[in-house]
Amino acid sequence: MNVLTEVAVEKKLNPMTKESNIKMRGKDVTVHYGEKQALFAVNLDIPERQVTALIGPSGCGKSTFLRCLNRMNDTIDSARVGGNITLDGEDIYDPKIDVVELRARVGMVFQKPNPFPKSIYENVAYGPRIHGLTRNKAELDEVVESSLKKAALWSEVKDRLQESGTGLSGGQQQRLCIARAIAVSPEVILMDEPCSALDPIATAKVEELIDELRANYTIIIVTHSMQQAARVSQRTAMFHLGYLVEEGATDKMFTNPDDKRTQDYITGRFG
Amino acid sequence: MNVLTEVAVEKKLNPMTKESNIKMRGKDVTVHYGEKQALFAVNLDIPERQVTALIGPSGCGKSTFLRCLNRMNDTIDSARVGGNITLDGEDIYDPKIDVVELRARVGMVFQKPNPFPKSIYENVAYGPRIHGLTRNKAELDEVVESSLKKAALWSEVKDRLQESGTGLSGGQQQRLCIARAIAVSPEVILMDEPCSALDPIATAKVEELIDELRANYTIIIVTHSMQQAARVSQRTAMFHLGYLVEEGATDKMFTNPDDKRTQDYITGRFG
Amino acid sequence: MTAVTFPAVVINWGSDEMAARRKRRYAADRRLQIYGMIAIAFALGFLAILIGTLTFTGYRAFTQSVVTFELDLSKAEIDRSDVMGADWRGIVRGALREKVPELPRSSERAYFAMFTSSAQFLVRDQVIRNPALLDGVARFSVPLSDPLDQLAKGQVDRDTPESQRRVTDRQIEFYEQLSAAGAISKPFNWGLFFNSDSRFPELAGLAGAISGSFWALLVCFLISFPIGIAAAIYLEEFAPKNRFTDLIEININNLAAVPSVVFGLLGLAVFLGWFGLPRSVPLVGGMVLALMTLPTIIIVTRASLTSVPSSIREAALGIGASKTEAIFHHILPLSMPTIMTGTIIGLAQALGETAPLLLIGMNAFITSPPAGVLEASTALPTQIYIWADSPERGFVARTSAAILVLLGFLILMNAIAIFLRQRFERRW
Amino acid sequence: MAAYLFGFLALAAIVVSLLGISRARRVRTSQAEKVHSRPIYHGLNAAIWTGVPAFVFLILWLTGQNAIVDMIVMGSYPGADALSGAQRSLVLSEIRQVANGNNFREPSPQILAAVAHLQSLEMLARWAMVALVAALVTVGAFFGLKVIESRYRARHSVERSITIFMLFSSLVAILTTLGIVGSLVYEAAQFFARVPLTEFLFGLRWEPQIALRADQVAGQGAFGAIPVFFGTFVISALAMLVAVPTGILSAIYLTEYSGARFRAVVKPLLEILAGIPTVVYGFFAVLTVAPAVRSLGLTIGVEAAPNSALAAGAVMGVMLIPFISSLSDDAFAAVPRAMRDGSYALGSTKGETIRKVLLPAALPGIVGGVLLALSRAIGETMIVVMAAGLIAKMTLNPFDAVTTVTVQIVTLLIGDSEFDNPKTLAAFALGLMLFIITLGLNLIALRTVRKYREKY
Amino acid sequence: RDQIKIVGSSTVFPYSQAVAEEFANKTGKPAPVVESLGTGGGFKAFCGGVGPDHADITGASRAIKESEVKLCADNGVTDITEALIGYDGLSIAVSRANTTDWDLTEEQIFKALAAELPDGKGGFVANPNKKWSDIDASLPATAIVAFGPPPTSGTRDAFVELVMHDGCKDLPGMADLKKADEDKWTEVCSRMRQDGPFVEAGENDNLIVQRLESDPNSVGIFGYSFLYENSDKLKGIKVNDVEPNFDTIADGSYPVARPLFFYVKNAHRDVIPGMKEFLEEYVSEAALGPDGYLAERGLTPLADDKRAEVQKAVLEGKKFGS
Ligand SMILES: Nc1ncnc2c1ncn2[C@@H]1O[C@H](COP(=O)(O)OP(=O)(O)OP(=O)(O)O)[C@@H](O)[C@H]1O
Ligand SMILES: Nc1ncnc2c1ncn2[C@@H]1O[C@H](COP(=O)(O)OP(=O)(O)OP(=O)(O)O)[C@@H](O)[C@H]1O
Ligand SMILES: [Mg+2]
Ligand SMILES: [Mg+2]
Ligand SMILES: O=P([O-])([O-])[O-]
Repeated sequence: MNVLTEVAVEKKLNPMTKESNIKMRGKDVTVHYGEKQALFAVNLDIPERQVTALIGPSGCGKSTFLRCLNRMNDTIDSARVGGNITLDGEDIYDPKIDVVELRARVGMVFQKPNPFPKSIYENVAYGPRIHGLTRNKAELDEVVESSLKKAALWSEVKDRLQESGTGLSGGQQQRLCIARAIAVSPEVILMDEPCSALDPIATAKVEELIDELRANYTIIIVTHSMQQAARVSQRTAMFHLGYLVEEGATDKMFTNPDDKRTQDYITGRFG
Repeated sequence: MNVLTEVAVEKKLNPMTKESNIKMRGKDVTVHYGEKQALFAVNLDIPERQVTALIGPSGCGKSTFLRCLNRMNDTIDSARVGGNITLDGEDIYDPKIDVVELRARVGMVFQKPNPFPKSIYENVAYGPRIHGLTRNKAELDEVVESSLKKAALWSEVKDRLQESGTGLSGGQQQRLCIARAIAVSPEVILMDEPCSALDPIATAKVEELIDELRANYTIIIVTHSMQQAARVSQRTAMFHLGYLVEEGATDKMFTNPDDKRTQDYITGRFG
Repeated sequence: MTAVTFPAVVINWGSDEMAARRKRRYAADRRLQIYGMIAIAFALGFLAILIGTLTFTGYRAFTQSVVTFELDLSKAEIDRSDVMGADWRGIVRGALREKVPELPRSSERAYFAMFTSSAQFLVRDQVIRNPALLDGVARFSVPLSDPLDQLAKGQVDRDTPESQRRVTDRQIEFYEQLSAAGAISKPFNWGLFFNSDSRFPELAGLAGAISGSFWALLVCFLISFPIGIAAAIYLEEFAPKNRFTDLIEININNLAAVPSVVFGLLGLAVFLGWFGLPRSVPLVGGMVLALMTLPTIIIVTRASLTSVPSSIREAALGIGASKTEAIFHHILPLSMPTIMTGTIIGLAQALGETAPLLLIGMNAFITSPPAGVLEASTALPTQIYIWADSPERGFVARTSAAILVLLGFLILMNAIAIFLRQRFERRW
Repeated sequence: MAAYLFGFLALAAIVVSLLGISRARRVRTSQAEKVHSRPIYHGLNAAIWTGVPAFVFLILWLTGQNAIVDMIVMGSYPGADALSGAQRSLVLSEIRQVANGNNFREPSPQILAAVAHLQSLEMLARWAMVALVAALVTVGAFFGLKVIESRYRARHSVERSITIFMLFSSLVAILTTLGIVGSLVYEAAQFFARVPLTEFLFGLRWEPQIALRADQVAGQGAFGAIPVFFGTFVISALAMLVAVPTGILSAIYLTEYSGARFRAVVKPLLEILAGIPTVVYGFFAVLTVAPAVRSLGLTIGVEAAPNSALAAGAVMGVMLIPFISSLSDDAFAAVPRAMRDGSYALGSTKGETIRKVLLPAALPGIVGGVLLALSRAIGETMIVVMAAGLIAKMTLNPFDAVTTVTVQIVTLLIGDSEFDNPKTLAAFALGLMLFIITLGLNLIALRTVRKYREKY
Repeated sequence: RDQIKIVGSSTVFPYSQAVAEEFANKTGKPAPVVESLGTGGGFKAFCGGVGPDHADITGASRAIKESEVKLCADNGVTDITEALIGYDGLSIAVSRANTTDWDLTEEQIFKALAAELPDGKGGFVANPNKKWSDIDASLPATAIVAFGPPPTSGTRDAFVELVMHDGCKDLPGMADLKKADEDKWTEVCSRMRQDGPFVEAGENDNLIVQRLESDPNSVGIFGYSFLYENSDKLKGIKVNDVEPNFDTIADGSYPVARPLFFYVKNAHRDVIPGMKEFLEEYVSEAALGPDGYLAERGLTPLADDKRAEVQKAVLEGKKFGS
């Protein structure tokens, strides 16, 4: 974070964060959907316990990249992923890897809030339950409570834990999904435009949460809003038409970007 | 809130444009969806042959207001509209008003492109045909051609008019919908986030088109992008939580807004 | 592009011409609406006529005329160790004879023919069930025989010549006598539900057919429901999408169009021929019906699985659920309402299906309800088929009544499913 | 006995799964290392090992036991070799009856000996069965419990079992088809050995009044299938003529015009039409509709046959209404709201929107429903058996009587039949043809639906 | 198997049903399972072999044929007993709403329903008669509509043999044809017309009854018991001046009557519980007698001496053919 002056290419070769601090690393990541190539040789390091923002115009491959990181692309028949992605130095596309375990370690909050049509409690308890993280009901209650608290939702729902998760407002649903994701204590949290459905107040709350979570988790967030990226992230990566255009410390990206496209995008010349 | 109402009232008394130039006028427009109130006493004048941009955070009621202007809210069972909206001084919610005629005069382009699953030609010809605007095939051909030309799509599709409209790319579909709307020669065109699905190049084309259409049509555009509002509109109205916060000349709104919330929203403090 | 100038086209929307045009368009709109109403009225009207006709012919079968008499069995010298072997015919006839004092010998035959020929067995069985009756005077009711039942229900025109009706003038006299004495009543015909089939309309009931249908449908459900769902899940979620799965899809759709009688042939060849299962049993009937029902359930289940938003699947997978867990914890419960609708339609068809059951012998005459899936029995539709082909007049009304009972069975089944479906239904 | 064993299996599986769960729990608490699967999976896995092999074994044993016991009993029955098959089965039957305590006459000493043999064998078999099942359960339970340790992937194992079950289930549908095609082809081949394929495919006369038995009196028999398929076509066409417009118009009214409450009531009512037994429709067609058609014919001056195609077709059409209305309803509902909005925003009326936008957009779904209904019409049996004629006639006059493939199949198969007679075999040939034709229809249906699906 | 299994003719079916029920009621034993497969189908099942998988008794609306005896013998069913239980009239009936006093000769029936009629010149023409009056001016001028049994039923066989052949043989030239070309004779005399007036109405006789009611000008062909039950709505058509009723059928003066039988597989008598009692019940006076319950259901009973003979044969298990 201290040395911000080096050029982007160099940065990739000599990441300014220490090797030990790299949580995930994508090397020459390519993605094809059938014939169509959606990502072109993306190289990106995700530093531990920091917030990395992915920005770029619609359709540039941000979500695609995010979904590579916990192999959610496996669920799309036409998607083929190339290159190499590691989590703590381990190749996550290794056939020997247990996807279920991977996804437990790399949690995801989706672009659209998607709570299960079950009670609020069950929504949060589901993850700990299938992973057997708790021994008894009391422990489970505790996990649910603390997750909801972290997601800044506890005060609003503590009296209605048995009501359906789908009956919450959009912003509450979004935070419920966040609570659900952190209940499994993942090491990395992927958030795809977590505020797209949110009003200003809820947005502020989520941003506050991200800021807090950063102390314990590695966070990657996709956002369409430059303002948001500027507010919450330490590092920013700019995508365009499937290419990683530029990445670096957020301060620098927003004040003095190297790439003309980044400059144009941030100042609203397109997008 | 008091201050806000005063400002709004004042503005209505001293409209920036001359009275004769007001094409549509909303007075105390309220909308309820079932129990939930989505718009609160909105007063807004739409000047003729200008582009008016509606901005504001997600869920603030922009689309709702837009749909009031050609009574598309009639198609939503739970929606109830209050207040008074006039087109050329005539109340469009008057029971005597012919909705079919109204919608022919006030065209709409939707947030998501929605071409009919018919040929490109049929998509554009549909409106003129049902309204009996042309006498024969030759005239119809002419209307289709000129509409596609106006929508800057002619050159791309002139050789494939019989192909399905749904086979076009997203940006082309959006322009096809614009062509379809202007083929009926409406007096007002409502555009709901016409560029949300578009890549930068397509966005640029649509913005250029809006600029040209302004010569003959009154245009109202909803957008999430401040940059876009700044680029294409002459007047801007800012919505928040169902209230019209502020409206005025775009230059002024983006440089020197009266309302704190507008200021915050434009500079990315929230949203 | 900027070179193109757009001349403003002005259209006078308010002109008379335009207004007239709009009027025509609105008229066309109204016409379409009216056609729709006519179509629905036609379909519902047909349903109403159908049920109306059935009720009109069938309601009579829901009552049964009976004669009630008193019998002092303590006087009858019955050997209590052999109640079965007592002279029940004599005992019952004696009691009936008392109803008409001075019954001439020449009219005895006509007189006793007025009551169901199984009267003595009915009384006997009642006593065997309740030996306390042996100790004193008790009242017994036995049905009138079919022609007299018709008479009691006003179905016999007394003005027709005696030779053209099944009741003689003498019997009418006796009937009037009995009825004046208050010995004849028309209570609700519980026998329709609790008796099994009989050659005699006044005794024939649906207990065998109802339990046969119940067992067959149970077997059908137990086979087709899990297998149908499992097959659908496999095809939709696990099988690779290729030509071969396309073929399976077409094939399953095609199975839905195979005439039901062909399924009967298959059952005849495979279940009876190869496996050597017995004829006429609900197990085989259920298995044949299951083969028919499977395609419906598979098709509907696949459709409902695809309609669960992928966001739910992603949510589960994103937390680290395995594919199987995601399906069984989330997707399947959500598709359950639709699956149940499909199951209902499939079972409704199975319930009303006749042709395949004819081939495997479920149209036999069986006078006791089956105690399980391996005992010979009929089913409701085949019972209807048999009754409809019986000469006795009483069976005409009973056939319609049986159809109404079947429809009741159907509606009950639907109601249960709709209830369960509502419990499964979740607001999004 | 068997029922107890099945009960025992279920019980054993439950007990073992509980044991497995607690064992897995202990493993989890005693080891620091992360456990792969939750205890419930270890339990389920142990239960599968315990129950499934024994279950399959028990089923096989029960199907085979009697045949084997009989064989052994007869093997030691004096003079059994000299007996014909019929006598053998008679003797066996007597032995079994006596063994069950049903004596009709004084049994011969041989029989009594055989009865004793049978009873001892059955006792033996029973104990052998119990012992083997118990052994299988024990081994399975032992194995299932033994594999429990922290890294054992019990979840994978359970999921594999489930997948195998699902694979087996989808095979059932395929086996059904194979069974149908197999039996049809086998019998149809015999038919074509007697009647030339060309006559069947192109012949214009269908008169299967051929003598069933050598000494029965009847006509010559002609097996040209065209009139029969023609009749099927006529009746199906009439049915579709009733069902398609009624179904689609009802769907239009329900989705676009009616209120939600009306729809909630009427839709299930319409669906009852699909659940009414077809026998009932058959009666209705014969007793109510056919006479009405005759008098209708009289008033318009047309001579109507008592078995008019119109009566059968119209009633069948009513039965098919819900197929088309429900599926069209779904198809209309599936047209994105954006299509409607797009049309209304251009100033079109409801009717125009329905006819010009919704109908084309929903066409794939509607076509799918219509084709399903058509398949049903072609395959429907009971209505036509009761209401359509038996005489094959090439006519397009709806007031005339025609026959259909299914009527012929049922008539030829039910009633007096002999399975090596062309008359009976003809039923299989007709069935096969019908199968091929509906397969073709479904192929077209799938293609059509694929072609238009997801185009908007 | 602990209950008796009976298959066979649909005509004998109701009588077997009645006996089965009475038997079960009287003895408290499980009621026999009775299945209606048609006469031929019944013999096929019956002759399939011995043992619990095969039927014990089959009903027949005609005597067993040579071919069927052979089939039985081939499958080891060599010892069977035949029992003639009575007669069944095949009635031709119309609705009572029809005012004509119908009296047809067999020849008229043949002319109305045959596919081809001799043209008088040694050849044959397709049946040209559309109205009854086309056949004989004294008959009503209404269209010929006859509902009858399908070719797969024994009733149809009986009708063809008893009415059509009789009506056919006296037509000009037919006697010669029979000598010259028996096959051709059989074909001409057996084929029912296919052009509409004769309607093959399926196996369901009640359906025919109800159709006659709704269409008073049509005639129907079905078992006498249906006419008997519906005598208030239908009237029998006289054939050769004889009206169908129990007396005319029993004494043979009504020409369209046929004997009804059942056949017992004697090998099963000692194997299937209740066989003996069941057979006793079937041939008892209470069942078969003139006032028996089978007569009540429409069976035309046998003469007394004949009946005694049958009772003896059945109870003793008299072997068929010996
Ligand atoms: N399932 C899919 N099949 C085919 N193409 C896809 C699929 N998902 C995404 N794409 C394509 O891949 C490209 C990248 O998509 P992606 O969803 O990653 O964009 P994004 O950057 O997340 O955009 P947005 O900001 O709109 O969410 C786009 O062109 C998109 O059309
Ligand atoms: N059909 C509906 N039924 C109920 N509530 C609705 C409906 N449509 C919109 N709303 C609610 O009305 C409010 C205004 O919605 P509207 O669609 O006008 O927002 P918007 O300003 O267009 O937002 P966006 O920028 O996300 O399109 C929101 O709170 C929304 O939840
Ligand atoms: Mg995205
Ligand atoms: Mg909107
Ligand atoms: O059943 P049948 O008597 O007609 O053979």
